[in-house]
Order: sequence, then C-alpha cells, then structure tokens
Amino acid sequence: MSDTTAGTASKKSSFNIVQLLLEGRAFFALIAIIVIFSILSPNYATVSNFLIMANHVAIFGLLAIGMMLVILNGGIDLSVGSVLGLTGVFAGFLMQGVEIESAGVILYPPVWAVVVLTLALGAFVGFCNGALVAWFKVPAFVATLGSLYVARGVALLMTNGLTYNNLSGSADLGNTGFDWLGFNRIAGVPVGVIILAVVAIAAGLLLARTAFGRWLYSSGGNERAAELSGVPVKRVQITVYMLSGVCAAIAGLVLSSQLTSAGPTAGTTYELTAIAAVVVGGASLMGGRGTVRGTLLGAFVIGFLSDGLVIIGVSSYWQTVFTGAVIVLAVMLNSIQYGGKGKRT
Amino acid sequence: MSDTTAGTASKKSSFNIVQLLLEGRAFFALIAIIVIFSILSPNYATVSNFLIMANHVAIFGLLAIGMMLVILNGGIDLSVGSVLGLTGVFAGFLMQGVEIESAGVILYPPVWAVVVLTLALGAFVGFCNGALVAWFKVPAFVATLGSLYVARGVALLMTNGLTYNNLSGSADLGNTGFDWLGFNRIAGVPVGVIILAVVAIAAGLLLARTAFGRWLYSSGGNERAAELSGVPVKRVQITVYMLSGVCAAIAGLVLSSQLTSAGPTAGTTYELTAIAAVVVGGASLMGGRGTVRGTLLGAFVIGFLSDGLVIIGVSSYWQTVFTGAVIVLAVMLNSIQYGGKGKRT
Amino acid sequence: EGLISIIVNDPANPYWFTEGEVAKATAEELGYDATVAAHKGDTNVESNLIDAAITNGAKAIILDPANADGSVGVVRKATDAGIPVFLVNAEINESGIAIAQLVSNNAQGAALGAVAWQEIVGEEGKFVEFFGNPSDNNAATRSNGYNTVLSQYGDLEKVAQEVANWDRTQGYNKMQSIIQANPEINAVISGNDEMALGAIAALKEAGKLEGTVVGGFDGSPDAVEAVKAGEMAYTVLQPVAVFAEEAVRQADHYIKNGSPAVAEEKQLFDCLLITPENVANYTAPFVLSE
Amino acid sequence: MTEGTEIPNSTPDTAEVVLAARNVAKSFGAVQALKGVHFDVHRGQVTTLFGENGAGKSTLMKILSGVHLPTSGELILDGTPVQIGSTVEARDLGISIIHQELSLAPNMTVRDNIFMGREIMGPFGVNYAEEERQCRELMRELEEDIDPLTPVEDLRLGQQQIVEIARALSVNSRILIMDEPTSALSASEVEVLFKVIHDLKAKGVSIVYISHHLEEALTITDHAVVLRDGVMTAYAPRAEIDLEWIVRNMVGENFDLGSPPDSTFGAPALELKGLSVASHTGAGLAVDKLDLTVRKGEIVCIYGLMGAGRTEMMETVAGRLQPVAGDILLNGESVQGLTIAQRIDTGLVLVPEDRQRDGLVQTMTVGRNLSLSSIASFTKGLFTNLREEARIIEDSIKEVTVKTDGPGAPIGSLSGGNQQKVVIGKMLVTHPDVILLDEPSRGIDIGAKAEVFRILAEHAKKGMAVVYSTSEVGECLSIAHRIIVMRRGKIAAEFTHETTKEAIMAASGESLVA
Ligand SMILES: Nc1ncnc2c1ncn2[C@@H]1O[C@H](COP(=O)(O)OP(=O)(O)OP(=O)(O)O)[C@@H](O)[C@H]1O
Ligand SMILES: Nc1ncnc2c1ncn2[C@@H]1O[C@H](COP(=O)(O)OP(=O)(O)OP(=O)(O)O)[C@@H](O)[C@H]1O
Ligand SMILES: O[C@@H]1[C@H](O)[C@H](O)CO[C@H]1O
Ligand SMILES: [Mg+2]
Ligand SMILES: [Mg+2]
Repeated sequence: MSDTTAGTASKKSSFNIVQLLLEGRAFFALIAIIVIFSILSPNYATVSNFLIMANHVAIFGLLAIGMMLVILNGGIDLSVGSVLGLTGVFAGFLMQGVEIESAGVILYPPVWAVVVLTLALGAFVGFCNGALVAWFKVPAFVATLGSLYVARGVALLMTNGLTYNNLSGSADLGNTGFDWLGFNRIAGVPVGVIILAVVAIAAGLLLARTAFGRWLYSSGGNERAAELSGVPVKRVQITVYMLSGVCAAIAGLVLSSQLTSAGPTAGTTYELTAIAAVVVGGASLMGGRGTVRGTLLGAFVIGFLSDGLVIIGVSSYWQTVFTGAVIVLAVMLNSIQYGGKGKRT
Repeated sequence: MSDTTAGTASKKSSFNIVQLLLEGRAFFALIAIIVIFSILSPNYATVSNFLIMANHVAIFGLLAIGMMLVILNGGIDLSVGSVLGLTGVFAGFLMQGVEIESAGVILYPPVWAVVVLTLALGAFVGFCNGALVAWFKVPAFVATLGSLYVARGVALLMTNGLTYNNLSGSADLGNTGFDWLGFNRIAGVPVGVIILAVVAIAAGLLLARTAFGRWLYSSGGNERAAELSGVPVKRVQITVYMLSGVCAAIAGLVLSSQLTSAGPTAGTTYELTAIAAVVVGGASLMGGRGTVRGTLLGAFVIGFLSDGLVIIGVSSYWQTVFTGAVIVLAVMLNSIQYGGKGKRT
Repeated sequence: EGLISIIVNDPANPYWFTEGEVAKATAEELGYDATVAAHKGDTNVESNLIDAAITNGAKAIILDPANADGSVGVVRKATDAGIPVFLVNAEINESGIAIAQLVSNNAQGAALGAVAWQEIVGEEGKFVEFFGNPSDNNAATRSNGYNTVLSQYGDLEKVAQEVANWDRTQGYNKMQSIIQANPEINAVISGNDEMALGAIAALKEAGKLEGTVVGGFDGSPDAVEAVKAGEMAYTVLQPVAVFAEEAVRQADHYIKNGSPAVAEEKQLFDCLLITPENVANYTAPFVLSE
Repeated sequence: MTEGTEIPNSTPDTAEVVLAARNVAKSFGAVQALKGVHFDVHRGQVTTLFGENGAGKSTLMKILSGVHLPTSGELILDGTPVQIGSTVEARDLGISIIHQELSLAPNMTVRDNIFMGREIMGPFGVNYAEEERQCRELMRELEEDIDPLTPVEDLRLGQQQIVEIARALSVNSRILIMDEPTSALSASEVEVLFKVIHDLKAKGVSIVYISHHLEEALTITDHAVVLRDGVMTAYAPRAEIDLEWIVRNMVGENFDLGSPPDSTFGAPALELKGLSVASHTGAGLAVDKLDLTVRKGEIVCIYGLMGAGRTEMMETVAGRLQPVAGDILLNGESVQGLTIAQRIDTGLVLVPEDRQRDGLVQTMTVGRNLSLSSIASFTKGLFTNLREEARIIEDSIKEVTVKTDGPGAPIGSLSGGNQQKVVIGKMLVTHPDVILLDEPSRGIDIGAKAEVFRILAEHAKKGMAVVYSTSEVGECLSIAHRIIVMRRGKIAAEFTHETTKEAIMAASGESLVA
C-alpha cells in the first residue's frame, strides 16, 4: 500500500510539470514552429504578424472548440465546415434584407438580430445532428457526414451559387456594423481573436465548473455508466452538437465579416483541419479526454505552421506535405502517452 | 427451453430472408432508386446505362472494399482518395518514361511493370499508415489524415500540378495497353466492372475462407481477446492498410486508364464517399461487422443515385442535398438494427 | 429539338454560374432542352457527366473542361459516341477532337490588364501575383501574359507569387501573410477576380488598401462593384456571356447542318477592360455594353 | 423441478416489507428473463438472492432500481404501488444499486465518479472541495487508501469496485442493492464491507445482496431467496437454511467441486526459473524471482490476495507481458522470444481473467469464438475448411457442454458461465500441454464452476498440466494436487490438497490484514 501512496503523492507534486510535458507535444511543436520560422523570416516574429496569424487561427480555433466538445463526448462532427458556409450565407442573406412577399415589404433586421438568427441556425443544424445521433442511433460519423452534404447543398441553393457581397449594411436601414466582427480591433487586437478568447474561456468554464461539463466527460468516458448514474446522456449529446453548430456559426460570422462577403463554398474541408487541431491538442478520438487549452494549442500549431510556410514562400504543394507530416508527428508523441493508458480500459 | 429451440429452428430456416432483409436497407434503397429513376427517365433502365453506371461505381467500389477491410478491423483510412491520385500520377509518370540521368537513357517500363510498381506504391503508403497505427499507436483517423495530406502533396509535387496526358504508350516502346484497363470491354462488360468483380470476389474469399479473414473480424471485434487467442493483430492491422492502399492503387489505375490521363487532384474527398458506401452497406464503424456484399450494395446505391440525378438533370446543389439525405436515411434503418444488437454485448 | 448538355466547372463561382445560365437560356431559346451540370474540377466527375449526356442521347455537349490535359479523354469519348462537343472558357491540349473551342483571348486579356496595371502603378514598385489553379491552362497563360509585359520594367519587383486556386478565402489568408512578409507592397495582380477580392479584404483589414493597386481578371459582378467603389483598379472582362451564347448557337448550327459554323476550331474572344471610366456600361453579369 | 421444493406464492412475512415485487415478468425479445416473480425487501435486513448464471437476478435488481421497466407485474414501495421509470427516480425514492458490471468512467477521478450525475453545486459551479471531503470520508469508512483525485483507470479492479460501493453508499438511500459487490475484493475488503453492511442495517437501511460466493454470502444473510430460470423457487429466513439448501434449490442437486484426479505426473511441462515481472506502475516487481515447476498431468492452484501478482505471472508466461528477468520453459525448452501465437502453437495457452475484455470477441458467434485459436488446424493451403471447422466446433461444444442455440448463436446470448466455457473450450481445442486459467470461476455459478473443474480434471488425467488461480479458498481444496500461495510476487507457501483453508489464508497474509 505504501508505494501506492508514494506514487499518488509524487504525482501530485509534479502535477503541473507533467501536465505541461504531456500537453507539451503541442506546446513544443508551437515553440519549434515559431523559432524555425523566425530564423527563416524576419517578418514572422512580429507582433503584427502574430495578431494576423491569430486572426486566421480564430476561424479554425472556433470550429475546433466546438469539435472538441463533440469529440470529448465520444462523437465527431464532420458538418462544421458546411455549417460555417451555410451560416455565412444565411447571415449574408439576412443582411440583404428579407422580402416579405405578402406584405410587399423588405425587412432589414439589425445586426444583433442577424447574429442571433445565424447562431440559431447553427444550433438548429447541430440539433439535427444530435437528434440523429442520440435518438435515432445513427453513428456520429454518418449523421454529420449527411449534414455535411445537406448543409452545403442548402447553402448553394440559398444563394444559387453566388456570393453575398454587400455585408456592410447601410445607415439608413439601421443594419450597419456587421463588418465590425471581422474588421475592427479592440486595443489593437482583432475582434476575431477576442471572440475566440471569449468562446475558449466560456468552453473552459463549461467543462471545469458546471455539472454539464462533468456530464460531458462522463458520458464520453463511459456512456452506460453515466446513464445509470442519472446523467441525461441524450440531452448532453444533443446539446453538445448544438454547441458545435453554434461555434461553427460564430466562425461563419467572423469569416464572412473578415471577407466582407459570404460564399456558399466557404469552409469546405475545414472539418478535417478542426479535427486535426483537436487531436494535435491531445484529445482522444475515443472520447472523454481533451482540454480547451490543448485544442487551442493544436489550432495555433496548424495555423502558425501554414501561415509560416506562406511567409517564407514555400510552394503550396510542400505546404500540403508539411501539414500532414506535422499532424502525424504531433499526434505520434501524443499517442505514445495515451497508448499506455488505452491498454487499461 | 422449448421455445428457445423453436426460435433457433425458425431462425435457421428463415436465415436467408432475414439476412436479405437486414442488408435489405441498402438493397431496397437500390431497388427504389432504380424504380424511381426508371420512371423519371426512359434512358435510365437500359443495359448500356447500367454498364456505364457500373463502370462509374467501380472506382468507388474499389475504394470502398479496401475501406471496408480497414473498418472491419476497427480502423479507418482517410487517405484512399489521395492514394488514388498519387498512384494515378505515378503510373502516368512511369508511362512517360523514366529518365536515368547518369546513364542518359530513358526507360519505358512495360505496362505490366507499371501496374506492379503502382500497386507496390499503394501498398507502401498503406504500410506507412499501418505502421503508424500498429506500432506507433497513432489513431487511425489521424495517421491516415496525415497521409491524406502528404500523399496529395507528393502527387502535386511530382507533376508540379499538371496532368499526365499520354498514357497510351507507343508500340515502338513496347508499353502499349494501359488504356485497355479502363477502355476495353470483355463480352460487352467494361474492364473496370470486371476488375471490381474480381476484387470483390477475392475480398469475399479472403474474409470467408481464409485464416486472415477470421483474424480480421476478430481483431476488429475485440483486439485484446484476439491477441490473446493467438491472432497476430499488428500484422493483420498493417496488412489491412496495405490492402486498402492496393485497392486505392487499383482504383487509381482504372480511373486514369478510363480518363486516359492522370491528374494529381484526382480522388479528392473520395474517402468520404467510400466510407459512406461502407456504412450504407451495413458495416459498423466500431469494427467487426460488415460484408463485401453490403459494401458493394452501398457503392451501387450511391453511384446509381448520383448518376440518376445527373440523368434526370437535377441541379448539382440538389444532388448534394439528396446524397446526404440518402446516406443518413440508409444508415438510420441500419443503426436501428445494430442499436438493438449493440445493447446486448 | 433534343437535349443540349451543358457542363460547367462549379456554379459557386459567378463566372461559371453565368456561363451555365447563359448557355442554358440560349439553348432553350433555340428550342432545346438543356441541363446544366457541374464537375467541380474533378475529371472523374466530368467523365461521369459525359457518360450521362451520352446515355441521354444529347444532341451536343457544351463543356467547360476540367483540365487541359485530363479532359482530352472525355471529349474524345463523347465525340466517338457521335456527340459534338463545344468547349468554352478553357482549352484542352489537343485539337481535332472538339468541334470548337471558344475561349477568351487570355493572352490578349492578360496583356491588356498588365498594361493598364503598369500605367497605374508606374515604373517601380513591389507587387504580388496571385496564380489560379495550376491545372487550368488559363492560370499559366495569364501569368505569362502578365510577366511578358511587366518584366520590361526592371524596377517592378515581384516579391511573392502564390497559388490561391481561384479562391477568395485563400486569397485573403495568403495576402495577409504576404503583407506580413512584405509590408512595402504597393500592388497586386491577380489571375482572377475572386483571388483579387480576397486580397482586397486583407488589405482593407490591414489598412493598406489605400495606395495599393489591385488588378483583377474576369469582370465578375463583385469585382465590378469593387471597381465602382474604387477598391479595385480595373478588371479584365472575359466575354463569357458572349462565348457561352455563341457556343450554343454554333452547336445549333452543327446539329442542323452537320458542319461547323466556324471553320476555325480555336476561337478567341477578346477581353475588355473595365475601369472606373466605363464601369457604368456594365449592364448585366459579364456584359459590357458598348 | 426437483420435488420437495415448494414454490411459495407469497412470502411468509416476518419483518416489515419496504419494497416488494409482485408477479414481475420481464422479457428481452424472445428471452424471458423473469416469469412472474414475487420478491420482498425487508426493512433493516439483508435479503440475499441466490441463483445460477442467467437465472434473472440482475434483471430483477435492474427493475427494482429503475434501469428496466417490467414487462408486467408491479412494484410496491411502502405499501403503495410505484412506477420506477429511471435510475434517477429510483434514487429519489431512496433506492440505489451497485451494478454487477463496473459502471465507472475510467477517464475521470474517483471523486468525479462518485458524484457523477448528482454533482454538488456551489455558488461558482461544481463544489469540488465539498465533493472531495465527502469522498475522503467514504474512503475512511471503507478503510481504503484511495486518493479522491486518482483517475479511476489507474485503480486495480478491486479498488474500482470499492469506488462503486462508495458511490452507492454516498447516496444515503433506504434500500441498497448490491449485485456481486465482492467479485474482485480481497477477503479483508469483504470483511470491511460486511462491517459497513452491519452499520447500515443498524441505521434501518434495507439491503439486497447477490453473490456467487455462497459461504461468504451466508454470513450476512437474513433472508434467502432462490431464483431459477426466472422463477422464484425457494424462500427461507436464515435460521432455516444452510449451504446445502441453497445449492439444492439453485441447481436441483448437490454439487461439490470435485477432488484431485489420480493422474500420474510426467516430465516437467512448465518451468519458471527466476521469473521477474515489472509491476504496471513501474515501481517494483509484480512477480519477484519466481520458481515453479508443473509436471504433466498435474493440477496446480495458485491462491493469493488481489495484487499478489498472479495475473502478471500468467500473462507473462502466455507472452503478453515481457519479463524483466528469468526464463520460462515449456517441455524443457525456453519460450523466450516467442509470440503469443507461437506459444499457443507449441502448447502453452492462457484463459484470461476478464472474459469480456480479453476472452471473447463479442461480434462473433459462439462457433467462431471457439475456433479462433485453432484456425491453423483447419486451414489447408490458402483456404480454411469450413466443414472441418464445423466438426471441431460441434465436438468442442459437446466436450465443454456449452448450453447454446447452436454454433451460430451470438456469443452475447450465452450466460456468463457458458461464455466462460467457450473461452476455455477455445483453448482446449488447440490441444495444449499446459493450460493457465486466471480466476476461471469468477462470476460463474456453482454448477458451472463444478463443470469447469470437471473438464480440467479430465484433461489433466490425459496428461495436460493445469495451473489455475482463484481468490476463493474453497476452490483451492477441490481438484488441485498442489496449492501455491503467492504473496507480493513471491511464493509464500506450498501445500498439498490435504491442507486447511485456514493454513492457506494465513500464508497469503490475509489473517494479518484482517
Ligand atoms: N438486455 C438484455 N437483452 C437480452 N437479454 C438479456 C438482457 N439482459 C439479460 N438478458 C438475459 O436475461 C437472462 C437473465 O439475465 P441476468 O443478467 O438477470 O442473470 P443473472 O441471474 O444476473 O446471472 P449472473 O449470475 O450471471 O449475473 C439471461 O438469459 C440473459 O441472457
Ligand atoms: N494501475 C494498473 N495499470 C495497469 N494494469 C493494472 C493496474 N491495476 C491492475 N491492473 C491489472 O488489472 C488486473 C487485475 O489486477 P489485480 O491487482 O487483481 O491483479 P494481480 O496483481 O495480478 O493480482 P492477482 O494475484 O489477484 O491476480 C491485472 O491484469 C493487473 O495487471
Ligand atoms: O477563366 C476562369 C475564371 O477566371 C474563373 O474565375 C476561374 O476559372 C477560370 O477558368
Ligand atoms: Mg447478474
Ligand atoms: Mg488477477
């Protein structure tokens, strides 16, 4: 017994260092990326570039946080890229004004209403995913693969393939301010980055401080046990897909605001990048393990890598190769850690 | 006891019908698709069109069979689309002749050698995937996501983004015959369809009649138990990814031969279609359950649906929507079945 | 009168969207049935679409080929099946198979754009070039055209060239990174409008749009708006509406007479320049009335 | 039905009934798990439920605790009929349950598992401090040294079971159902648990107890109920029953676990020479320079407390774990460097401890599980011979007497004992020289146990060397020729079958802890 106790004690004292080393894979990868690119280009390690890169990361980071919640719960959400596209054009559509045919008027909802409605749409798609998974027992991979296609198709149908270009609104119509999301800076920090930070903190609190967070971890770790313990696993499941949908919608809003245009093909294949970020950040695809911090790190690794490759002028083909290699490398270390643990369960 | 026995007896006698009804979801979906499109277009239900559609299905079917083997084993192979592209351009590259700089000669390998080398390349990529999964314990999703990027990047680098166009070879060089694969027909049946049939039969025999097949099912169903029962689980795992790579390479050969050209972006996102076919065909993404027959049915459902939509002239947006909806619907019924079974174990 | 199958690349790009819509409208006006399908750059999908057209017994196929090399096979397949193929917008690297290839004069358009661009930028400057999807010959043709003109000015320095695959988001992200690497940039020349619009968004965000010259290519409605707003210096209009219509009319002629309306297979349609001066004449998507 | 067993229609009432099941039936599709059962829970007493594997015990308990709804019949709580639709409703009614299968989230800490689904909320979200305090309290009560912040996956099986128990206790319910709570506990831990049960009884808590350790269970039973094939077959208060009564009512006849077969021992089949295995925590040795020789035809039983290192020893011999030192000889030849598969080929096999996790492929049929290890024997050239396989499977089903619908039945349709027979049968088909069985009797009923021992004894007579481990002293004194007691990775003592339970337990260190 005595050595067990010793083990526990030593575990406790070295907790933070171990923690850091474990998440360290992503962390060290990030440091390595920053160091290497700083050597290769004098323009990489500047505050302004970091802010720009962080702004790019924001899009993937938002998707990845939603994805991480789903993965924690033991699922996966392939539809996030499509939902990003769909919610983007939906916002664009609302900004153009909604014609009420019977009344013969065109309504221009104010920006706050556009934002709320767009988030609601994201939540709705998430709800459909969640319902398919929780109630109809469709495997998450398939349910969200279906939504990937359907949401993309609907986005294309809504716009007839075209891009909404005029998102600034106009002062007469009282719907200005949309471009603020992607364009403005608060104390020099792009709004996209701030939104990412807020969402990350909210997700972190959700996981760490609420009963819902516990439920999420427990139903991801052992769904049956959670259910028997009175965790409303189905409700948790549905909620988690809704949260992922909302995160994708936020990303959709930020991206279309950054581009001041909303096209129906935006976000194609972003789901893969989001998953990669989550996994590079140390989460397990089997569910139950993962942190917001790790996911953010993962998103930064991928984002800083791809921007760095552009800055030093590597050809786009090599960019593809490097991205793949870094994902595998980062996770390889990762798996060595969980590999041991996985055996037990 | 008596009613149990009765249950067994009736189970046995109705075995084939039950089997059919279970796989029936895909089967009925296929029938429904054929009936509906036959009503909508007089050109759909013709022998020549069926052969053409079957030839289209061949590409996805080949990928799906390899994918099914991996999924049976409890893994997933996201790299098949990229491997298709890579092996296609590799074959194209070999057909253009390989310049040996030091000797100052250009070698034109005969078509059989091109085929063998290309299959070897597919097997090699599969080996890398398998090694990452089996030895380095990288989750299959991540390992093959990495290969997805790397293989695509390499394909682009090999061709510098361009497409190899001249695959027919020339009689002087003794390397004619490549286009035979995709172009010719034997007794009126396109060679692609025949290759699919051969691969399907081989896979079926592999699963049903060889020790390897049994190992595959068992290590997919419970890896630890299989290992303790003397199944060489790591070897099985690596082999299965190699088989998937070979299937993708065959698909790459058939496709580039059909198109008489090989481009580095061929096969982009085909992995999702292949997975969809496998799942529509009744396999479980958790491993251990699935059949070649089901997978073929799944591939035919998806192929006949998309060709049907094109033939009746549905817009490409609606095609996207329908594809997603059919995948989810087919699997929904599917899950209801396994949902029940899953509970027991 | 029968069916004309129209196959375009990806209607999510307004350029191809217009191409498909104009062709369809023209075909219907001439009494044909018409379907518009999209291959999205995938030669396999393109091949399947051609098969469907053959199955449907189409009288003619209007095709925007997916790949200059990769589409040769499918064009041959349709031709062998007795269906005349009329290529629009992009070419294939083989002649004698399609009845006609109607494309914008990309070389002329590129030269037109580059000259206009140089006049605005002046004799010296640091610029970026955005390159389209490399599997589309137009990307290289335009890039060559630009470089032929611009290389005559030794003090115009190209500090970066990026592939952005005709895509706006990619243009945006890559432009942001390029600005970081080369803050002194004062001009952008782009292989198409979408990439240019992405670059403009990035420049706007960086507060650098003022004083940076951005040139586009296509004449898409969004780009024209940008020209109007003074954000884009000019765009080179590809007469896609013209040649899409013309392709259908030539197909109609061929169906009725069995011989090409125009003997020449490769037909180049000259591009026009859209600048703030003539932007008011832009009356419909991709149409500049004289 | 054995004559002489009267089927009580209503239970003779001696103590106040808190919760009663009346005519409760439950079917799962074609399977009728319960066929109209009456069952009473008495206030402040321990009601023990006995029955074979698959008799329906767990099903009845799941109905009482809101996991399943009965197909028909009713539940009466404090005299009024109730519907218990979910585990949460049951908890609200004061009923909690320790499930037979561990239901913990391995990724979470002990604390989080104990409060899973009923987190204590404070002003700033979950009140971890309070949860942790209560958790420590519970561990103190159970005399366990488990840190509340340890992830459950880092605990050994027995400790996980303690966490399950702690969780059920933490609810403070009036009715506590324990479905085989001790299957992974050591004797000392069982003793603590029984002390806790006594305290609970004193507080008026009513307890339902299920166990296949019949003797152990008898020590705390106030009322005994026997279930058989979904029907209640006997009921009696403690005073009127003994072990023999239980066994007779459970299986219809009396069983004993047999005695050592008189086989002649041959040459040494398995030899361990100075075998050392690192413990999974990385600190220290799980198996410490162990020497052991087992001869052909000999049956050796290995007894030890949980954590004594039996599992590690067996898994190392089978090739799953690598030793840090020492050698393993099979028929005089070292198996060092051979894979699991190669060891099976040369005649050395293991029946693992956890049949669900390590023994069975749940997606395959009974037949295919049985033939999994012996594919080579019916594979000629490239292809397997399905007819040959069918023959092997039929023979095996007969030999180990698996009760099944047939070789095509899903493995999950079998009762626990029959599943265990399949795992053993699978290994016997390979015709091993040495068979290791790690706790082959865990969770299976007395009938199945006797059956398993009979099979082993038969094979030993034909010259097979058998090594099995057990945590039940009673099982040491059945068929084993020799009993080895392991303690902290070493052999602490060796006995012939003529020893006593007390001697074995003393050697294991059990009496010291207790
Ligand atoms: N969810 C289920 N679906 C189908 N059959 C079930 C299910 N749960 C239990 N059964 C069946 O009901 C019967 C009774 O099972 P139960 O688990 O109650 O037995 P038990 O008495 O607890 O056995 P053990 O001693 O092995 O724990 C068995 O035949 C079992 O296979
Ligand atoms: N923390 C742990 N990490 C990995 N494996 C563990 C851990 N704790 C227990 N195990 C494994 O769980 C199983 C059961 O543990 P237990 O302590 O009962 O086994 P043991 O040490 O072999 O003792 P016994 O002599 O009772 O078999 C064994 O396979 C053991 O190796
Ligand atoms: O010519 C077209 C347009 O420039 C379009 O924007 C992209 O594809 C090219 O082929
Ligand atoms: Mg039970
Ligand atoms: Mg053990």
